Amino acid sequence: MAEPFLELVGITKTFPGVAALSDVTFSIAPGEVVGLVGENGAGKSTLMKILGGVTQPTAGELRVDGARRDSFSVPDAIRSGIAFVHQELNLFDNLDVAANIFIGREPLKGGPLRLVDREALRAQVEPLLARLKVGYGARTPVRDLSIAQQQLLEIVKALSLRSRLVIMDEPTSSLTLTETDRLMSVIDELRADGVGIIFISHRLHEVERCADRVVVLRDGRMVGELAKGEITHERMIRLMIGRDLKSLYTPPKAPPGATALAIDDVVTSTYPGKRVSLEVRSGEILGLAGLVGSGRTELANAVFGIEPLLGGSVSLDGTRLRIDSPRDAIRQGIYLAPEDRKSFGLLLDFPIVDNISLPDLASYASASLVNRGREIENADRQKQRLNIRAPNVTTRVGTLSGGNQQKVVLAKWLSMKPRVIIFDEPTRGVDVGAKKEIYELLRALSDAGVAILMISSDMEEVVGVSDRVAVMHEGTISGFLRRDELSEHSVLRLAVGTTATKGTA
Amino acid sequence: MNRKDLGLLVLIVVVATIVAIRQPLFIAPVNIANTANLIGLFGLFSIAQAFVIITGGIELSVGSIIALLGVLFVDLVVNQGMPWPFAALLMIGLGALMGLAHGLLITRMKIQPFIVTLCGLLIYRGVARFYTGDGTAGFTFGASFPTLEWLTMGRSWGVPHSFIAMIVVAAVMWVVLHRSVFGRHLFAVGKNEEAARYSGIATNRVIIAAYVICTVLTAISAIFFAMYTRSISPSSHGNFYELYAIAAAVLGGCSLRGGEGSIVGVVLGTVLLQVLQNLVNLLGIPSSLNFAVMGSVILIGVLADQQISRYRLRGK
Amino acid sequence: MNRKDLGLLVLIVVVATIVAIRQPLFIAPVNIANTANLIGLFGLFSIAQAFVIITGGIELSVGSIIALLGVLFVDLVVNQGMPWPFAALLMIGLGALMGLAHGLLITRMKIQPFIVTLCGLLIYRGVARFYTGDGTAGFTFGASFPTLEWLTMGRSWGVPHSFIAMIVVAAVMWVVLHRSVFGRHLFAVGKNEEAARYSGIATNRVIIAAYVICTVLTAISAIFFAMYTRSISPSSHGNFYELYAIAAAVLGGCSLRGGEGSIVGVVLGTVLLQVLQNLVNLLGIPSSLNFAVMGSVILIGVLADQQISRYRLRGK
Amino acid sequence: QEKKQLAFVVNAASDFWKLAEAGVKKAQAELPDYELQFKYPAQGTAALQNALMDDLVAAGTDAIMISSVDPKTSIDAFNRIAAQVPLFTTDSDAPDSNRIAYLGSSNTDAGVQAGEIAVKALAGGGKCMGFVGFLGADNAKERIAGFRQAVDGKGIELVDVRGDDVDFARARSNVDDVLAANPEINCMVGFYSYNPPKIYEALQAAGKLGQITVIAFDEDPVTLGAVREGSFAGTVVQQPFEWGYQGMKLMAKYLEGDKSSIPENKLIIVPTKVIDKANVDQFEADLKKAING
Ligand SMILES: Nc1ncnc2c1ncn2[C@@H]1O[C@H](COP(=O)(O)OP(=O)(O)OP(=O)(O)O)[C@@H](O)[C@H]1O
Ligand SMILES: Nc1ncnc2c1ncn2[C@@H]1O[C@H](COP(=O)(O)OP(=O)(O)OP(=O)(O)O)[C@@H](O)[C@H]1O
Ligand SMILES: [Mg+2]
Ligand SMILES: [Mg+2]
Repeated sequence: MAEPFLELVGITKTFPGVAALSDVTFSIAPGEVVGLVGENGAGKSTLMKILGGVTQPTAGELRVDGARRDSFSVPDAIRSGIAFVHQELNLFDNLDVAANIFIGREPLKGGPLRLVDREALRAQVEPLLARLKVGYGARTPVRDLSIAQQQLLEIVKALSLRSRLVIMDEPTSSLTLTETDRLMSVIDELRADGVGIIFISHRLHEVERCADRVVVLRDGRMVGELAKGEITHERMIRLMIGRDLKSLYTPPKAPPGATALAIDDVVTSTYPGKRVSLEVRSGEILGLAGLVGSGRTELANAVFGIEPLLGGSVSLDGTRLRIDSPRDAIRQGIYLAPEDRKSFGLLLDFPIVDNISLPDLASYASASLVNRGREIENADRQKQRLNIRAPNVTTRVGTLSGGNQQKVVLAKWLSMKPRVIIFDEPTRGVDVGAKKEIYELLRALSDAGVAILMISSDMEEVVGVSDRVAVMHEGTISGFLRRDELSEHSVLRLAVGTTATKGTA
Repeated sequence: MNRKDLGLLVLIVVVATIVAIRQPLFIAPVNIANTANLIGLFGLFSIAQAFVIITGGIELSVGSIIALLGVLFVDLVVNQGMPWPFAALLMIGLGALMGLAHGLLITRMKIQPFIVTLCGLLIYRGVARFYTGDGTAGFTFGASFPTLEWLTMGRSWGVPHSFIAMIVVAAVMWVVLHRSVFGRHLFAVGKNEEAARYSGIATNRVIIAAYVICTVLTAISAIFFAMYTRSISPSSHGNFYELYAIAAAVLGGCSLRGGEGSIVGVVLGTVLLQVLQNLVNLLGIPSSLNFAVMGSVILIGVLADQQISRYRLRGK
Repeated sequence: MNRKDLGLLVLIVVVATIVAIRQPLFIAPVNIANTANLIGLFGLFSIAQAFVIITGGIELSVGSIIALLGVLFVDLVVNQGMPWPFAALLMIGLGALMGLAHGLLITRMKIQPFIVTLCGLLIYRGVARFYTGDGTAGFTFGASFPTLEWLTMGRSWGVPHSFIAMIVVAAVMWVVLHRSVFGRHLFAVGKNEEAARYSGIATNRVIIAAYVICTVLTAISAIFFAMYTRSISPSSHGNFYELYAIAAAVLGGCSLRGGEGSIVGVVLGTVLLQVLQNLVNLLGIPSSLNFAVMGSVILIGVLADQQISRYRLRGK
Repeated sequence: QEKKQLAFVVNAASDFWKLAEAGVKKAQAELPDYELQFKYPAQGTAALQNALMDDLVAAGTDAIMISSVDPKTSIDAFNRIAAQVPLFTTDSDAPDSNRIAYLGSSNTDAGVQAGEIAVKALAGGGKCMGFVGFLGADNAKERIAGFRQAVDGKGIELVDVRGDDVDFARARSNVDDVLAANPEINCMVGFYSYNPPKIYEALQAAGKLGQITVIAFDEDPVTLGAVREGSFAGTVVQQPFEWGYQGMKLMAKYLEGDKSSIPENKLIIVPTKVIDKANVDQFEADLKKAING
């Protein structure tokens, strides 16, 4: 293997109250794909941000091509050939695709006028888009893209840099199988071209597939390294959480009950010509799978009252509901844990306790004045029950790791009386340990009689957790699968539009 | 009282001490009472503004509402002979309607608050000027409404009633903002409207309520102002008061991005601005420099606050 | 020209047609030239404002800068006998310094733009008033600067030079905003400053540049205004022009949240506001209603725009 | 044949001009062949006034009478207008422009008259504080100068004049602040029409009515009431009603070709009057008659 061109030695990073990284040493060579895994909050993103020049380490040394660099800013990183796909989306939705890809390094014309060479820009962008088969053009406004499409765009952006190192911080968290496959082949091409890649993912089979070497972080320390031949699911998990994990699926305690949520011929605005019907029974986890943009999020939003129903009806326990706003849905006991946690699920600047009590604040109040003590008491209880890792319940949610943030979203609904909970990508950006805990919670909820609709693009999750699966394709249900019919293959066939026999309804 | 409020208090005390040393009359009871009266008048609508700013909005029509409702109130009471309690209730009702209109335009029609209330600023002042035919509305000589005058401009134990009214309103609004369910929802909506909606908060209703509270308090302050000036020239009455209110709110720790603010802070912000006005007159500074002094102190105050919080952050 | 600009153009044409039918003198060359002159004067600083608004900021000191630089310019040229080209360059330099100061306070000191420029509004006007001792600065009778006058207030082929200047500035700024790298970075910074920084854009420099552009253009417009009014009473000169500029920019499609805006839109916004002022005078509407008419048309325009885009969205 | 249009443009919206408007109304009744307009600018700035005049000329107005915000420096604008239609000035003159004539009072004379009231009322000398809207405006400067000229050497001093930008709330708090901070002041002068009422209210609130000598300008009802009551030493009034009435008649005559009423010096001075306790009732009765008549 070639000489490492980028080295981090003894890196320590502390935030007020947290040591995100302590004494981490890490290096990467050209043409090497390094998988970086670890639980939520292990410090993966922080380490990468130091590499990308976004944050500066508290202590430690950074070397590029053997030369020590005392300060390392974003432009320094770009100049050194480091491209970064951030965990959070960093796109400008007021600009088009091409402008986003080349932002900060536009091709110029007009000499000192520094005008953007729009022709050259488009000429450079089109092949990149074609390479990943993203399905949109250079001039598409970014505001028209779905989250998954935006994530693909972030990847395109990093590829466009022709860099020596591409950092991918959870690039696949909202991608489905097909896009992920495409990404894998792109990674292979890059490796062949001698580009180094750092690949962070909580979907361990992806790491298994592409990594030449795996580095594991726990609590801000490097706890192990696996060479190509040693990379297996089990070993990674053992290093990450220090113990083994059993299989994902826990069967329900009792057979599912009567139909709780029924969606009949619902029409949404993106697919005005298509109708969706499905039923979720109480005590059942119904997985809802599909490709990017198949309309699952929109269906969930329509049921929850975010978007108008353009047709059809929603009923709960056989009673037809009128839902004009999330408020109406919540009153009926229908809750949604949204796909975009940070924008819609949480108030990042608020403490944990305020987030938990928000939907149901009136019940902590007498004469409309809030009883802070009762609020905190409940939040503490939920923190214990869900094992939310935070110093205390007055910690700002924005400082928590992804998995813990998702648990706060759950805590919010569990403090109330759920009848139906819709989870839209419940474990996006959540580590295996926390994932397992969340799956156990889902099962506990369903055993308590709650009907659960779980939208997921993570095939392992769909197959591993659901009691039954519905698959969407272009705005309509292309089929249902019983537990015994479930396999990645059968789900994928339906997702790409091959119709199948209807599963048990 | 949070750290920001405390910083502001310190600034006020420092400024006041310096002024009092240079001009001892600054702390003479009569001057304090005069200043308290103005703090009461301006505090009422600055508190009002804070509610809207916390939702992430802005209310630019404050000055125009004060002009329009003031003109109407004086005209109804003096010329139309309407009993003043009715007139006052009518003004408050009108104020509520304006807030409702603003809130509806902002939430249902999805027009930016800046635009809606800028139009309000223009329209209300235009209507006020048209109503008086560009003249003034005022109490004629000797016209006397003893109860009304005592209630608005009188003093009890030497404390101007406008100041007492402001303190009462501030206390009530403190509970509403910092202790009630509505207040929490207000902050949530201001921080992230979408997330608040996903949590089942009737965000539109919360926003509309904020505008109604704002204009109702402004209507009350309009009545106080009308009684204070006793005659109203609608082309200039209340000009720039919106900037004044926003300055007080922001000095007091409200963020124009929404989701932040405290009643104590806003009251202290008003106090600071009034003390500044007062010191210009008392120290014999040319009144042309009035604005310049106010601007400089706000800037210095905010800068100091900024530096101190940086320092603290680093100290940790 | 995007859809929003087109909608605005339609609104202008509709208003103008109605006025022209009711009062044919509206389209008489002399009236058009008068209006064009005012469009030129107000357009200059409205374009300036757009740059700042696109970064997600705001520049409230426009009116005060116009007053202060106007006073200085007139005084230097008339009383101090400075050659006017020097004086003009000096004003532009001063304008640039103000923008630099605002930009530095906003980016380095992290003070909200609203606060920084509100302080600017207060301080600059205070200084202007102090400078003249609250008097007026003006050209005395017979004082004659033929070249300067011809350049600023003259006409070529019947077109006022102020209008030509505005068109030239608009064209240059169109290229800067919509075609240059800087313009693109401006939009990026306005939409998401963090992400822009991650993309290696020197966000602070971009923001500072926007404020400098804004105040430099405002300085140019201050010179034009000084030559137009020929006398400047610093207590009222340019009052409320900041609201005016913001209204024009917002009417023209700028979002106060940043990241949106177009030069064509801003120019059209200015045209609409000036046509409204003009029609009030021409149609014999009581001038007290001037503001009310302006407010109502802005509101109706924005509402119509809103409804149309909704309708379109549903049509999809 | 369209009616000829005459316009009266004032400097700012205020009650003072209501009297001139009444005069214009009276003239309208006597001038059926004319259409008389009374125009307030949106704000009291020279720029808006000049734009307003441009628009009026564009809309076909035949003659304009203007009370300029800043006459000294609006001369070019005046000449531009005067080249198109006959232009008259009122309230404050621009003698160097091509205006046809000035009709109004002399602010300096009015200031002198106010000074004379002070001299009469303050036999033992005094320290006066002035209050005004715009310190920089010509009419304010002339009145202040006239006042100073009249009290010069009489043991009376005008210590300072406080401006309020026509913000009534500030006009009031300016008086309050003087009462609090300047105990040596025993005389106050309200230079703009709304200043004396604010002085009255502030004194009333402080219980100092009658202890401080007040000299007023103009005929605000409160001012007249205070004069009658004896709380004010006196007020100097102009006759805006006459400006409106005579001004319109003058312009109509001029348009008909009769230039005889334009004197050699082009100044038609409507004298200012001193109103004190002795003649206040008579004055108020006349005023009522003029407005309702
Ligand atoms: N700006 C910040 N301020 C304070 N604490 C922070 C900040 N950024 C990260 N942290 C903390 O640093 C630790 C490491 O976070 P980091 O984002 O690197 O984790 P991660 O491994 O990327 O987790 P995830 O898998 O959830 O993305 C966490 O405890 C986090 O709460
Ligand atoms: N805000 C939006 N504006 C425009 N189009 C959108 C928006 N959100 C989603 N869409 C489009 O609507 C369609 C359905 O998207 P939806 O998000 O419901 O799909 P999904 O199955 O949940 O997929 P994803 O994995 O992207 O969440 C897609 O074609 C998407 O591009
Ligand atoms: Mg991370
Ligand atoms: Mg989705």
